[in-house]
Amino acid sequence: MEKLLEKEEFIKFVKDGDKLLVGGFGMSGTPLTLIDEIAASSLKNLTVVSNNLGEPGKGLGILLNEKKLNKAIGSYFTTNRDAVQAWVDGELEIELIPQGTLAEAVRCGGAGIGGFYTKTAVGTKLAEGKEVRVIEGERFILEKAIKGDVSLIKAHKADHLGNLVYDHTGRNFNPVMATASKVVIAEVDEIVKNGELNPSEIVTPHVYVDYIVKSHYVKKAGVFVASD
Amino acid sequence: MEKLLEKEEFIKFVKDGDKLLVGGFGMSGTPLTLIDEIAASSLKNLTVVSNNLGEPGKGLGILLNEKKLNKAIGSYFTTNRDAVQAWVDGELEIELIPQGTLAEAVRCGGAGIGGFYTKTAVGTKLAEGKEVRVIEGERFILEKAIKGDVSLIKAHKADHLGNLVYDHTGRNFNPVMATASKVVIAEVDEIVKNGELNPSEIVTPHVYVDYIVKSHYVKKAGVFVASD
Amino acid sequence: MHQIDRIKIAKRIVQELKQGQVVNLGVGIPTLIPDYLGEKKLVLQSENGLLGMGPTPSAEKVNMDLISASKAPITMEIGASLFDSSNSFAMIRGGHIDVAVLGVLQVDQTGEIANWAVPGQTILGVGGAMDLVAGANKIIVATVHSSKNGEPKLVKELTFPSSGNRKADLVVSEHAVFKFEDGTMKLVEILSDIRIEELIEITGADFEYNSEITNA
Amino acid sequence: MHQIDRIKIAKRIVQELKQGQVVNLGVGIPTLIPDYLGEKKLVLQSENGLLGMGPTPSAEKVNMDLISASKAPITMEIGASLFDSSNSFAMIRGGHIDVAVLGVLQVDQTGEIANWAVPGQTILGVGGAMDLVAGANKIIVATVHSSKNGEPKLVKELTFPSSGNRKADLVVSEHAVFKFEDGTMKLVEILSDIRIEELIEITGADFEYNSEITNA
Repeated sequence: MEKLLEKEEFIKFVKDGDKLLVGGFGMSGTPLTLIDEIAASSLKNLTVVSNNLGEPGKGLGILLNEKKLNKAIGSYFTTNRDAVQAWVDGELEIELIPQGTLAEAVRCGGAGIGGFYTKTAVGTKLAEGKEVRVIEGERFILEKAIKGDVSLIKAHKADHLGNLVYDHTGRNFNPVMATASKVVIAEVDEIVKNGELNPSEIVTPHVYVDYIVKSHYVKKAGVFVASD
Repeated sequence: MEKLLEKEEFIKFVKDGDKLLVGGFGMSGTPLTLIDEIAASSLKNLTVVSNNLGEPGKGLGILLNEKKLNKAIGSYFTTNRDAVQAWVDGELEIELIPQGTLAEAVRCGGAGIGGFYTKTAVGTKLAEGKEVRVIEGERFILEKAIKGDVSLIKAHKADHLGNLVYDHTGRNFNPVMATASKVVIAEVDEIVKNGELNPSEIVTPHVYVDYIVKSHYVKKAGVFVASD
Repeated sequence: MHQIDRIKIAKRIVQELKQGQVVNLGVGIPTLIPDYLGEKKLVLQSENGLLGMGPTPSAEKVNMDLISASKAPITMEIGASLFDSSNSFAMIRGGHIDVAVLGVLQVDQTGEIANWAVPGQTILGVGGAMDLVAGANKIIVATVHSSKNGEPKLVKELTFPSSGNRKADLVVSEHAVFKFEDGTMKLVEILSDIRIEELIEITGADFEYNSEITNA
Repeated sequence: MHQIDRIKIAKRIVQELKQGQVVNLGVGIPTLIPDYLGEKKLVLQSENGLLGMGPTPSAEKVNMDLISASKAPITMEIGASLFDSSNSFAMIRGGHIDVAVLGVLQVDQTGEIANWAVPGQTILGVGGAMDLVAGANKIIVATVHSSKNGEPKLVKELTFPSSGNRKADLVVSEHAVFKFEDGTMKLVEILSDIRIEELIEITGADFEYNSEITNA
């Protein structure tokens, strides 16, 4: 099956009200081209699961400013003042989850695990309403798996089968986000021949990737800028 | 800290009655040198957590025949008829766990997760006595994390810091076993200079590895044979 | 059981598999499938940590750290990837395998499978059987119609221990293909010159059928 | 707060860290530590997926896909490794980080930390704070003794939201070093020319001390 799509094509896999799992840590490892396309679409009432909401007017911050988002689930939104303001104005619902719990919950979503008991956040406000359980004398809270409708991820290289490798810490949440949605779209810097990626080095095996879109951003002085 | 040990030295980290987490799938990715040392020691009453107990008289099968083991926890023991016989004779306690549950339970042990809800084995004999929970309309059973006293793993290459890479499917359970014990000993085929392993390729980062022992086995016609 | 029947089952299952699908093959009859694919290319997953399993290597290329879940030496196809056991079973349990083709001891008329333990015998091996039953998107059972003792393997109710609540989708024997829908077993196709009365006779399970199939 | 006091705190914490230890440095004062290590080499973990974080690169080597958890460009030391967020937090939560050096809003006299939210303000960021508190083998708190408003940061009971039940081991301010043992805060060392009466006065928390330290 040919997985390569033009950037305009992937949008048909996203519906109003969908829950999107989006890779990235701040602006690093963020699918900028895919985000631009969603911003330019008529899609609305989306929920985003991502560590941050980008920066003001950048990355996922664009979707916020374009009023595409009803809800954001993640660990750190304070670096985008627009997100804070949208929350204050009642325009954006926010669910805050510790960063490690977020990563693990999405991993579980992709791994057929329903939930897990974690040490993190025991005895805090973020544990309110959550089941506490003592295992081997230690207290844990129950966290449920997170799954999405569509995952938007960013990798460095893909082969035509959809195997992925990442650029340094641009890896971050992308490999787990790739596992936990019905449809997974990977934006990549480069597409290489099948067999060019070392089997021991492949981080995301192709079973997880439904479609590949070539990025319309290029790196200049270490920062991605639009190429067109 | 220097992590490199002679094969005779690591034994001091193991005590009678310890629970050992041992990597390997059948004979592949098995720490044969470390097993030989334990077989030759005075250690006794050990519990082994490993997918199999090797083959008759090979790999972990040696520890069984040397009467080192009280209990084995794993997924598939029927390929070692000695293990079956020891169980029939009441000399070996066996705890059977589905292979994926075993891998996940050890991963949780190393990741600060107390337990997890899995779809696997729901409605079977292996779920008897285990809590069943419905999450999002689907039934799961609770499995607890597994931790050990000492992990014995096998990797292909280590650098002097203890970063590890594996040989093809010799990887198997080794990376998770490396995370879940107080002391982790890695047997390796080759020790390379620091910096020689690509940071993107390292499977087990050095924080998990306490000591490295050079293997006394060499591969001939694709099979490991004793070199001395 | 004649090898010719086992091959017939493998060949019929090949018809159910689509180009490029990600497939995990259990032990027994399923391992015959790669020999009868023809032009069809599958992506074979091996639960010990490989996606893209290739055929047996020549003797000089054997590496016993590149093996199948049955512990036989294998090769890698172009585009293969390697991972650890926890990631392999995340892939299986998380619903990322299109099809698991499994041998069974019994399958009941709702599609529930028994494929890991025999009552009264020592139960000391389960391997990845239950993970595959719980996780694969589609389960095809490959089985001869009757056991060595002549007892039906397609039964009303399992007398062997269940491998999980998740039901199979299809069962292929040397005599017939059945599908499971809404807890009911339905005859899809007859594969031998057996008459319907005879098929009912040797099949422990109750199944539905229509005259189009039995007269075909 | 004067930068000189922040540097004093960083330098004193360096004395607590051992060659080769795996350390996660929080935001604020902890980020000063790499500048005052002298000959001591640490292995720095960055929770966005790197073990073996090196110093800031020259401008022409900046790659914004090689950044710290504070989103600043970094380099890799020899022997560094890269991994995803789930594996990074498995490392943190699973007890594989020797020391976390954390800034705080408050720490109480039992060692419980508040470092993620201020009451009455919007609570929209937690990041990895709670994972580090729950998982690091040793927690060293780096904090100035009093807030900008002159209020004690070492308090009897937290008035800010807790970061978890797990207690800190040590707190270092510009005036003193305290350790937490069995739920009690104990003065270890005085770092300024402050008199003990004065120290008691500006410290909200109750602490034990002995005359050897106060007369040193």
